[in-house]
Amino acid sequence: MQLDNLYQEVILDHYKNPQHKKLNPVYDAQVHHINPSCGDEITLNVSLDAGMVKEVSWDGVGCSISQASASILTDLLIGKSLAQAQEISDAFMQLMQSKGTESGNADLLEDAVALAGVSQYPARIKCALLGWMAFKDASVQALAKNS
Amino acid sequence: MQLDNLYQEVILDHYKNPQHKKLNPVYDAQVHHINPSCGDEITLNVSLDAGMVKEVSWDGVGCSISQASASILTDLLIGKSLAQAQEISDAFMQLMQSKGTESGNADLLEDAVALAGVSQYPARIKCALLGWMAFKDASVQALAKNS
Amino acid sequence: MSFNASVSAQDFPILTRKIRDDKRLVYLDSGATSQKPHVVIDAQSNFYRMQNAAAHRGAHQLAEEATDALENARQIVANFLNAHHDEVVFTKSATESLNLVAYAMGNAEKGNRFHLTAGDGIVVTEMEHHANLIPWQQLAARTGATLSWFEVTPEGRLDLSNIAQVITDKTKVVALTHQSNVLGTIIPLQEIVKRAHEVGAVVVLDACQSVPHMPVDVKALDIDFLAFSGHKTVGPTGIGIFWGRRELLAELPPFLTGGSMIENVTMTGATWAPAPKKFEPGVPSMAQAVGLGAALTYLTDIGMNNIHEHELSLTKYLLKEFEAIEGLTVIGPRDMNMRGGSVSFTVGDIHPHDVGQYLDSQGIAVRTGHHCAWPLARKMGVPASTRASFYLYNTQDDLDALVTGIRGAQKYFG
Amino acid sequence: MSFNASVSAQDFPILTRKIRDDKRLVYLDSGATSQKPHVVIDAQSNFYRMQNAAAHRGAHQLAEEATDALENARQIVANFLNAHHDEVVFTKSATESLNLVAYAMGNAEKGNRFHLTAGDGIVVTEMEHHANLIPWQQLAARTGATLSWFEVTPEGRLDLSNIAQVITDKTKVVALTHQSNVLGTIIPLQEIVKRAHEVGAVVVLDACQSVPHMPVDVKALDIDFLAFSGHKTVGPTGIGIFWGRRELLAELPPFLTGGSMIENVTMTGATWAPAPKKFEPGVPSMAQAVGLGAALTYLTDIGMNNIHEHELSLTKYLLKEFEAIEGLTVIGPRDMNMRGGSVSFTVGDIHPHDVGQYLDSQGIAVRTGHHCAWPLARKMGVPASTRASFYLYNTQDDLDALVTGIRGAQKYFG
Ligand SMILES: Cc1ncc(COP(=O)(O)O)c(C=O)c1O
Ligand SMILES: Cc1ncc(COP(=O)(O)O)c(C=O)c1O
Repeated sequence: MQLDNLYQEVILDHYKNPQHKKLNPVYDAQVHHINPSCGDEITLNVSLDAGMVKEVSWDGVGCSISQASASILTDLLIGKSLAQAQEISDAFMQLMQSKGTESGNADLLEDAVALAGVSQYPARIKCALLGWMAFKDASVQALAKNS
Repeated sequence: MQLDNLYQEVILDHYKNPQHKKLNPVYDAQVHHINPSCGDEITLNVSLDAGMVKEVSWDGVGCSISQASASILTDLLIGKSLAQAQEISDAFMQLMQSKGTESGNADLLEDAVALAGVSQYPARIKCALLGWMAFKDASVQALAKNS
Repeated sequence: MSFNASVSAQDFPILTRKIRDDKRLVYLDSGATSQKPHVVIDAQSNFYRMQNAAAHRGAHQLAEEATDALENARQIVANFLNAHHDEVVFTKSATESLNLVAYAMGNAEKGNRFHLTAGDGIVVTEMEHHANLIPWQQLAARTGATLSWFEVTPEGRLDLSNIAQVITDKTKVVALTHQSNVLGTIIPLQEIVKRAHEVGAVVVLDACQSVPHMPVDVKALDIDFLAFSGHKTVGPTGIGIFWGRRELLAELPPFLTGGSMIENVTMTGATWAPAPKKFEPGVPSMAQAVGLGAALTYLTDIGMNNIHEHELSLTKYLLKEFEAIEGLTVIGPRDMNMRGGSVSFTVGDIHPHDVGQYLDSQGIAVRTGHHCAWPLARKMGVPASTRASFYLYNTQDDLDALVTGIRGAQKYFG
Repeated sequence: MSFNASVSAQDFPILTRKIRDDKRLVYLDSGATSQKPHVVIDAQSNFYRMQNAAAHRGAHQLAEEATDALENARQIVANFLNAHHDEVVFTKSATESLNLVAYAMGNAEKGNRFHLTAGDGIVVTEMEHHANLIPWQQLAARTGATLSWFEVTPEGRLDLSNIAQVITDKTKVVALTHQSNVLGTIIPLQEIVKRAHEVGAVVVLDACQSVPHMPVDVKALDIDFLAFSGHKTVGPTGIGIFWGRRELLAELPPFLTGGSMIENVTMTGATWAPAPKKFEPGVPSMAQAVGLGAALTYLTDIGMNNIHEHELSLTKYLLKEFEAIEGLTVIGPRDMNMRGGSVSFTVGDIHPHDVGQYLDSQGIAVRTGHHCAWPLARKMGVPASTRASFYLYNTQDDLDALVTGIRGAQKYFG
């Protein structure tokens, strides 16, 4: 079934067992993002340490895609340098815009390549990006605060 | 030619020799009407006397239909009682709305039946009515003033 | 009832389409936009092929025919609503119609009955679509008037218990939806109109979800202004209707300004033509008006009562079927009293986006989200829901497909 | 030039129509509205038959396809103007586009660069269509800003001799037409844009009569906002374009409010989505957008340069023929320097309505009156005139018919 391209096993797993989905009360920056077309919301906390992503924690309501994507993000980015995180984010955005023509670099994106199928469902791309946009926003704020 | 239904001989005559087209400086009411779709204008003076239309004079710029119609109006209504003038006006309005299905009561409308063809050209009905609407307006004002 | 939905469905070419893995299209999103019958599509094409010219401009034959086509469409709308010809204004959408009346009131100067100042009141409800909420928020902000609203009960009904406190002597306008696009609730309009008129307020009815689905008679409803969209009425996109009582349209200032809505223009000012022209600047949307005329004629031929009854029977059937689905919660009235053919629901904690996506994979088109009524979604405690909405072309088969689809989604995400 | 107007004319079904006593249709009223080629009519019908659904709403396949169709059309418009995708706003008409920018400026609060107060200046010209005059008069009246204007010379050119006095440090916006719909005059835009930008004013271009007829590149023109209508561009009725520079659209407040133009909504307030959504509340006019996309693609395939040259050569020919008609006076430039294919004229003292009616009896469609530019008509001393306006489907034969028609009118009313 075509639908299985979208809802890969990995995604449903992350959806059912979201990682780091509990706001850490200590953070450098906290952001709240919202998807205006469906009302999905995410709150995301970031802590940096010497150019590294030290912590990402989050909470929110949303569909399986948005929840899984946020969960995968935390696994992927925590412990990476900001430059690496940026590279991964850019690769992920590009994958989402690929309209099903790319399968993603698994070395770089790891579990996030499971979201490749989303790029064939334009209305769902925003769901997959919700956490990533929040991270981008929060890391810029955290950086500004720390400097 | 179909067009001759619109531009009957009588109309072209009145157009070339408009009657009472010179504003009488003495009047009970003066009105200025304008056709917003083409910019045609008419100024029309009315004097009443004991329930009679004593004088109608006018000036203006406009197409053959509007000029002829105003000219015919003066010939028709001067000297009539207000009630008769009302009856004639109503008959004329009805003729204009008839979409070519009526030829008009020649006993009542006299030369104005020549304008019957106008009713087949919806965009021109306003031209034919310009003077008549002005007369209606002016006679109401004159009546109000005199009473 | 002689009406047969499967026969009607054949008038709609899109319904023969296949979706995803060659599934039959089950279109249950008419609350968002309706599909179009051949007669509507052809009426527009024929206008372009044979009559197209700028209506109310030019003295040539095509312009005359275009004018006739436009004004004939206006008469069809007037008849459909039991209104006068000159009370019907063509806009681009219900959204524009509602903005029109709100902005026009904002343009009213002191002495005009629509003039608003600080202390005046504007009343809406918690179940408004954004299109009938934000324009009034903005008007309130511009004029200093106070915005207040009727609340919605947990059952999805308007709470009118405090009607005398909500609609007061200060209230100038009461703007509300006839039927909720989320809950399907039909509101108790009569009581509200009575109270509004008692205090001298005008009633603006957002009839987007009622005019397409039931007979609406503006005289009988005793309302003052009404808005609906062509595209939800088996008509074209890009056209809406604004209706107003003749004597009110005469006093309401214009909104959009430009060509052909004028009486006189100089470099420093302008005066206005009588309604409806006053509200229709520019070359009219003639093809869309003609298409809407064809749409309303099509609906009238079938009979608005037949359509309404058909949708009610579908709704009744679906609500019954839904009772048997574990975890499914209907958002809005569960009984058939004063409700129309729009059923929103949640399925356990499967997110509506996921439900919708699964249904789509089965060829079933529904809408998910807050349905442009976000404050209502929050009030009902469901940030998002799934909505199935019906029209004359839907059949019991479509609903059976929906029920099967929902069960499938439960299995898939279970 | 490879372009052949008689071949193009075959793309337009209406041009095979017969008028009055079985006369060939000679359509010379494209300045009012243009005719539509098969590809445009079919693009719309096919959208309704195959893709119709509410774009940007719903997660089902039809909604995705409708969204693609809409955004693809937006990209075509962007390419046509050399603009960015997110700078293109769909409206219902140029009239709405111009009202949009005027009302939106009126909505700007203190601190916003578009905020206007008493003492600020708005500049227009004496040759504006009512659609680009009255909205600014109204904005001036609402905000206390001062409306001033460039005058028109007896030759029908803008008088820029006092440009430094008309556009001053106080000027916030200069709104003007690219090509006069009456005179055919193309204005010296560069000089005006330069001066406007010097004083920090934005330039709003009414491109209704230029975009359909010549290449228009918003970057090269260095303007800030632009409006045109689909129906004059071989596109559908009911759709217009509002274009604005990205950074200006970001700051410009919204105009119409409602669904899908929001970021967040509560009962008491709302925040806005980024442009272009911010300016497009409600279910979009999808079929019309698709039709406009097909129209601009059609024009691009022929080549806007080819179309422009063709119209210039027709204009040159007609102006020459007109010289030989006694009593005929051209209103506007008689030379080919900076003018387009719209020729207004009077014929002795035969009233334009009568000229137009006679021409109509010969199958020739022209426009008569003040052409929605009443102040200009008064300035030129001709309350009404007759206008012949051309497009890609007009041929020299059409102009010969016009000349013969005018001579016939002279005889008829002589
Ligand atoms: C120069 C100009 N501006 C504005 C308009 C208004 O366009 P529309 O009526 O399509 O809104 C027109 C056409 O009527 C025009 O020629
Ligand atoms: C109740 C209600 N009001 C207003 C609207 C807005 O209609 P449109 O988007 O056609 O302007 C809608 C539909 O989206 C609606 O359902």
